[in-house]
Amino acid sequence: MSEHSKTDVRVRIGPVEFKNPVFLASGICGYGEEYSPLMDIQKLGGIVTKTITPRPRKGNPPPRIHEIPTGALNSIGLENVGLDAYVAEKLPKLAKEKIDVIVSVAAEHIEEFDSIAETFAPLDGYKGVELNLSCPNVEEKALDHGRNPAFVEKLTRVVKNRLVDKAVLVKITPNVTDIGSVARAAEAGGADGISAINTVLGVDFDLATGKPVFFRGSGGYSGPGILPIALQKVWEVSRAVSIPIMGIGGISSVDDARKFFVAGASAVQIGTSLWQDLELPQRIVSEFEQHPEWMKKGEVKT
Amino acid sequence: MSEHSKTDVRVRIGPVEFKNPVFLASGICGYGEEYSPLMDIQKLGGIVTKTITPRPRKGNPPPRIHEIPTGALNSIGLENVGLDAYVAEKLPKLAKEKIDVIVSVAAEHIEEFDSIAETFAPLDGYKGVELNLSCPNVEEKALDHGRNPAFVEKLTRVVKNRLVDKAVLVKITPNVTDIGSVARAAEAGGADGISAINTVLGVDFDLATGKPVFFRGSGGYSGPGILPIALQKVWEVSRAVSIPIMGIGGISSVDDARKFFVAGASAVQIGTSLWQDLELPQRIVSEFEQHPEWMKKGEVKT
Amino acid sequence: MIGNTHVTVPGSVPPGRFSSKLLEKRDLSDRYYLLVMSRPPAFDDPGPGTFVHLLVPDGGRFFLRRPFSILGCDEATISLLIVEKGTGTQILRRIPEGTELDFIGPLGSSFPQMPGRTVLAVGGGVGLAPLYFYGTRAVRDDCDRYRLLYGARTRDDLFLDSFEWSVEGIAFATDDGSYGFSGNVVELADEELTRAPADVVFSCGPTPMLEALVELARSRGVPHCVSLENRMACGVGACRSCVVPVSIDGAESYRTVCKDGPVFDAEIIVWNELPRV
Amino acid sequence: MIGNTHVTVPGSVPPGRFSSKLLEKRDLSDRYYLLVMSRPPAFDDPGPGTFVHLLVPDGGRFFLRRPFSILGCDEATISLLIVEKGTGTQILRRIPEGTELDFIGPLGSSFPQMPGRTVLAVGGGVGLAPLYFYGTRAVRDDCDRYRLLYGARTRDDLFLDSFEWSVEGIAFATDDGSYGFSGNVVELADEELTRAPADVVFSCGPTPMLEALVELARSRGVPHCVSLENRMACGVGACRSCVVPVSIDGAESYRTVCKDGPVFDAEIIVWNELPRV
Ligand SMILES: Cc1cc2nc3c(=O)[nH]c(=O)nc-3n(C[C@H](O)[C@H](O)[C@H](O)COP(=O)(O)OP(=O)(O)OC[C@H]3O[C@@H](n4cnc5c(N)ncnc54)[C@H](O)[C@@H]3O)c2cc1C
Ligand SMILES: Cc1cc2nc3c(=O)[nH]c(=O)nc-3n(C[C@H](O)[C@H](O)[C@H](O)COP(=O)(O)OP(=O)(O)OC[C@H]3O[C@@H](n4cnc5c(N)ncnc54)[C@H](O)[C@@H]3O)c2cc1C
Ligand SMILES: Cc1cc2nc3c(=O)[nH]c(=O)nc-3n(C[C@H](O)[C@H](O)[C@H](O)COP(=O)(O)O)c2cc1C
Ligand SMILES: Cc1cc2nc3c(=O)[nH]c(=O)nc-3n(C[C@H](O)[C@H](O)[C@H](O)COP(=O)(O)O)c2cc1C
Ligand code: FES
Ligand code: FES
Repeated sequence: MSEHSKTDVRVRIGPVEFKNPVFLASGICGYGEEYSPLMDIQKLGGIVTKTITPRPRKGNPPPRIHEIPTGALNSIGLENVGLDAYVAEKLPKLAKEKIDVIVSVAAEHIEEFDSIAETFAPLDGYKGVELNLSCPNVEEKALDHGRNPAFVEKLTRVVKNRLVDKAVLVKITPNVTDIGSVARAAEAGGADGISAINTVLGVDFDLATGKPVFFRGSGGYSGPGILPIALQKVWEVSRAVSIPIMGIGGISSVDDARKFFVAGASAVQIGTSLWQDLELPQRIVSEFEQHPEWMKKGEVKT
Repeated sequence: MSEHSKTDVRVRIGPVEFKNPVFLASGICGYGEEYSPLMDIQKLGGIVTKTITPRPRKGNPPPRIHEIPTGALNSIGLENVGLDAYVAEKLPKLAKEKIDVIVSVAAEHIEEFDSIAETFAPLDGYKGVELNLSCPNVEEKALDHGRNPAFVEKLTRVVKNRLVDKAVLVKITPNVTDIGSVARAAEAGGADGISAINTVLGVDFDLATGKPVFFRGSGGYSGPGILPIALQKVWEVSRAVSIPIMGIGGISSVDDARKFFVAGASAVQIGTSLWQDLELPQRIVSEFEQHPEWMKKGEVKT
Repeated sequence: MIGNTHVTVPGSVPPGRFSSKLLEKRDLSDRYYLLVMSRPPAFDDPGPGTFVHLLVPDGGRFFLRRPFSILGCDEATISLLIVEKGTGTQILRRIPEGTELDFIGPLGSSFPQMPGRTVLAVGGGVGLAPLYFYGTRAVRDDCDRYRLLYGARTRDDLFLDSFEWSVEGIAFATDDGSYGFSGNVVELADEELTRAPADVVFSCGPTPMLEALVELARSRGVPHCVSLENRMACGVGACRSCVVPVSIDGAESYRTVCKDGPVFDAEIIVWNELPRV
Repeated sequence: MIGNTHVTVPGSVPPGRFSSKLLEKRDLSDRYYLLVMSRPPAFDDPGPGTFVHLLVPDGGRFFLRRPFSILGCDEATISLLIVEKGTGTQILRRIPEGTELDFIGPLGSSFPQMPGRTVLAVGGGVGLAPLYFYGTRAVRDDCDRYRLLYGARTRDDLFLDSFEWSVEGIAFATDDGSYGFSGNVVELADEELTRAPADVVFSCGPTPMLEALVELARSRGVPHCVSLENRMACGVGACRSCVVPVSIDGAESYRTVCKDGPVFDAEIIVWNELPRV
């Protein structure tokens, strides 16, 4: 198919339009620069950069990654350069490369989220923020907060109020009984979209030592093994809210991506599978350009 | 290793002792008779028969099983012969074959559980009951109940009071924020053990029709893909209670089984993997007989 | 409509678990191939209609075994006729001869013996296997006369050059008319029944074909045994995965294809609730 | 202890993603084998110490690529020296020549050029690869003198008969004394440094060996470049999976093995917090 006959696969999330519905997930593509020699990131809908926190974080002791037959467990622990370095060094580079950026942020208190939003409000070079309320690899209360609808609503409102013309997404945890109620809270707080899911809590043990493979014990499970769970959660979310959903979790093929749209998503993010298949994101873009009808949200009626 | 040098791998759950810690999971082995031509079920620790309900249940419309690359989804819907037929036809057969049986039961109301327990109290031919509070494939409130610690405690107490000399296990759902609190409730109610986990909620879509593969939509995810989640939940439960745990979920090798003991289990149940590997349960028994130290519960300190 | 007539189907026998060697693999057409594996001595003499539940030998990547009807079984071998459908049947086609195959069987019910009676068997696609198997044994006086109609898309799927058709009284139909009767095999069956009546109809094949045959057999007042397919897990009646809806004396329930079937009296099946497979 | 001396390590260059053909696979010993693959024209000239991140070609069953140091690279080929460790390296040993291999590279930092200086390189096991590569290039005046000590368990792991050792000034040590120096390669390094001092030590191998070498180099006041291993996911510095603890001017932080390393100044590593791999 020639450049000219490409169909329109743009996707709107709140006040912002993205060129297509395929993104790289937070934590996978660092701050964008690392993958630029290997792929045309500009051609994707965008990237969600590694979650940043108000101050730099050292992260968890290694080992941090563990392969299992159905995916991977990780225990990165939100290592990141911190807000200031991100704004000073990382964001300008991305803007220069014309990569559409969603900034992932996490913090412990609503005040911190507010001050992050305040920092970003006057800035250029990014199209949205994703509030990561769902990282399983940290000690802090952020995860518990992410399970508390009242907190989620308040937090979202505070951030959205400052970032009126940006896409504000809330990334929610699957490790919760009723994901719909958390999503509804985000919507009530003014979120422009929901990102689901983050990794699933999991653990593996090293039989040689009789200990968990990670220093911190449990880790985050990602990759093909979580696909049916991610589809389930996105489907639940789509019945709970009417804002757009970014479907995330276990996508390793074009068909996997399509299933998220059937489940009710309006866009997808690629995580773990990028490690083995660097062409996957672009392949999904191309195939959706050829079949824009696949973007129809929700169950196809037969 | 000769018959004679076999080591002692017995496991005690409440008032009952089982000859070894390897069981077949509920729903996998029907009422026992189906697999007897294919394996020496007598040599296993026991089997948990298909969950029965006060009245027969027709179950969900087919298709009921769906293969995915990391395991299977099912939507059986608790089809079963009902309490009366079970007691009249199924249980006597199992007793005759000298198979150690744990009866899996489910119901909607505490009164029903009570009357099931009353029916079983005077009976012989089984060593325990497993209260299935965790089947995701039914419309009824049972699943919600299984997430409610107060209900779980009360229910367990009612049943245990009637079945003093039997092993009363409570099978809990992984689809809950805090599995530890449900396990603690079961322990407080007098449970002799916890069975964890049941299947994980999941869904898959048929891209040809744009609909879920199952009539009821979601199904229960089992097999290798849920192993890290099952280990995580068992580990959480083992930190919450001190009664024995039956580890269930994704076991497809002897090493997988061992990991449940490291996580804190005292026994394991084999589900989905039996479909491909009919020797797995017996292989686990044999290897544990050669390495009884593997049964040491909890993390091996190095 | 002349009315519904019932027929009794022989039940399943206890199966065994076996490991046997792939002796021969032969492509019959673009989509069809033949697997011949060694017959383990303890493998019970299978009734026509029974099947084996075969593990795709791929390092445990497939969680569910695949069911295949027995096409033939002699003292030394068991043969399967397979059509490439998805990944499992693709991989089976690629494994080298000599590979160990893990299977359980024989599983399920059989087409009934009909001594002294005449049978019209109608097979579509791989639905041929159990009916062909019956045909190769019919010489043993299972029935008085056995006519087998086999319908396929096109001549290529009749593999006339690559397979020794050793069943007497077989007639072919192709959808595109490239060989034999031109048209649907049910139309051919209609003609056959008009030409020479039968005491019972056996059938196996795609659901639309089976449904059409149900109408036909009913309209002629002929009992009808059908072999069904469904997604399976255990294969032995334990997991209740493979059920189909039946109605017996007005009571609706589910029966397993793996143990109560695959061969059923067509009259008990609730056809409009059959799952797509 | 004479004291800690630092050395600067050349940083990594932007990598590419390639598909190339497996040209040759040769077993060198029980556990070791050689993979020679075609060099894609666009593959940058790799520094010794850099590695490729290789997808195990097994239908996507392995989620993480495997990192392997470059043993050699000429215009037409890239060679890897691999020891069978787990399933991935087992499968790589079994794939047929001609298989397409998907990899990214060259990745990571290199051992530094030391013009006019003498280098003592100490390799244990597959840690040989980058040091051997350096050795084959040392003729290009990367340094004045390059002595390579290679330690292995036993004579079989020196694959003297199956590999053309084309590096001058190499000496062998075997743990069981079956060839060359009898004992640990660090003991041999100690003797060598006594016999003839070096300006810098390069090392790659099992962590206990590296730790012993850290002590040795420190006690002689010689700077020390080490190549480390760690579990990797992305291979390009994006995911922060492969970090090792470093301490620079008293400030502790993590550096990635894939991008900041694998070659590090040994003095910045916090050795007692290194992960087991
Ligand atoms: C009793 C019985 C006898 C059969 N006999 C034959 C035979 O003789 N020759 C032959 O070629 N085929 C036969 N089939 C169908 C055969 O089992 C399927 O074509 C095969 O399982 C498809 O596997 P796959 O991996 O290639 O397909 P996929 O579509 O990739 O399989 C996905 C899943 O669906 C299941 N599945 C898909 N189609 C069917 C189906 N039609 N029936 C049951 N399960 C299915 C698979 O087993 C697997 O679990 C029979 C089925 C049954 C139930
Ligand atoms: C920079 C670098 C260079 C290397 N160079 C070589 C080389 O030249 N030759 C060689 O034989 N080996 C080398 N290794 C080690 C090699 O990567 C591992 O032996 C290999 O990944 C093991 O894979 P497996 O599937 O056989 O083992 P498994 O133990 O089954 O692997 C399980 C997981 O652990 C990872 N893993 C296991 N051991 C290691 C290890 N030592 N380092 C990193 N990841 C590991 C695997 O990549 C995989 O993700 C190097 C490692 C690094 C980091
Ligand atoms: C190594 C790694 C690091 C991650 N870091 C983050 C992060 O910083 N912030 C975040 O919101 N999600 C993070 N995630 C979660 C992913 O963005 C994604 O939600 C999850 O991996 C599921 O998608 P996948 O199965 O496609 O990988 C991380 C995942 C992995 C594997
Ligand atoms: C087809 C099928 C039917 C099941 N039926 C029941 C059931 O009736 N009662 C129950 O407690 N669990 C049931 N389960 C759950 C299993 O007992 C087990 O908890 C789960 O499958 C996880 O183990 P696995 O991964 O080893 O299969 C069923 C599972 C499957 C796959
Ligand atoms: S497949 Fe288990 S009952 Fe038929
Ligand atoms: S492997 Fe991703 S940062 Fe090194």
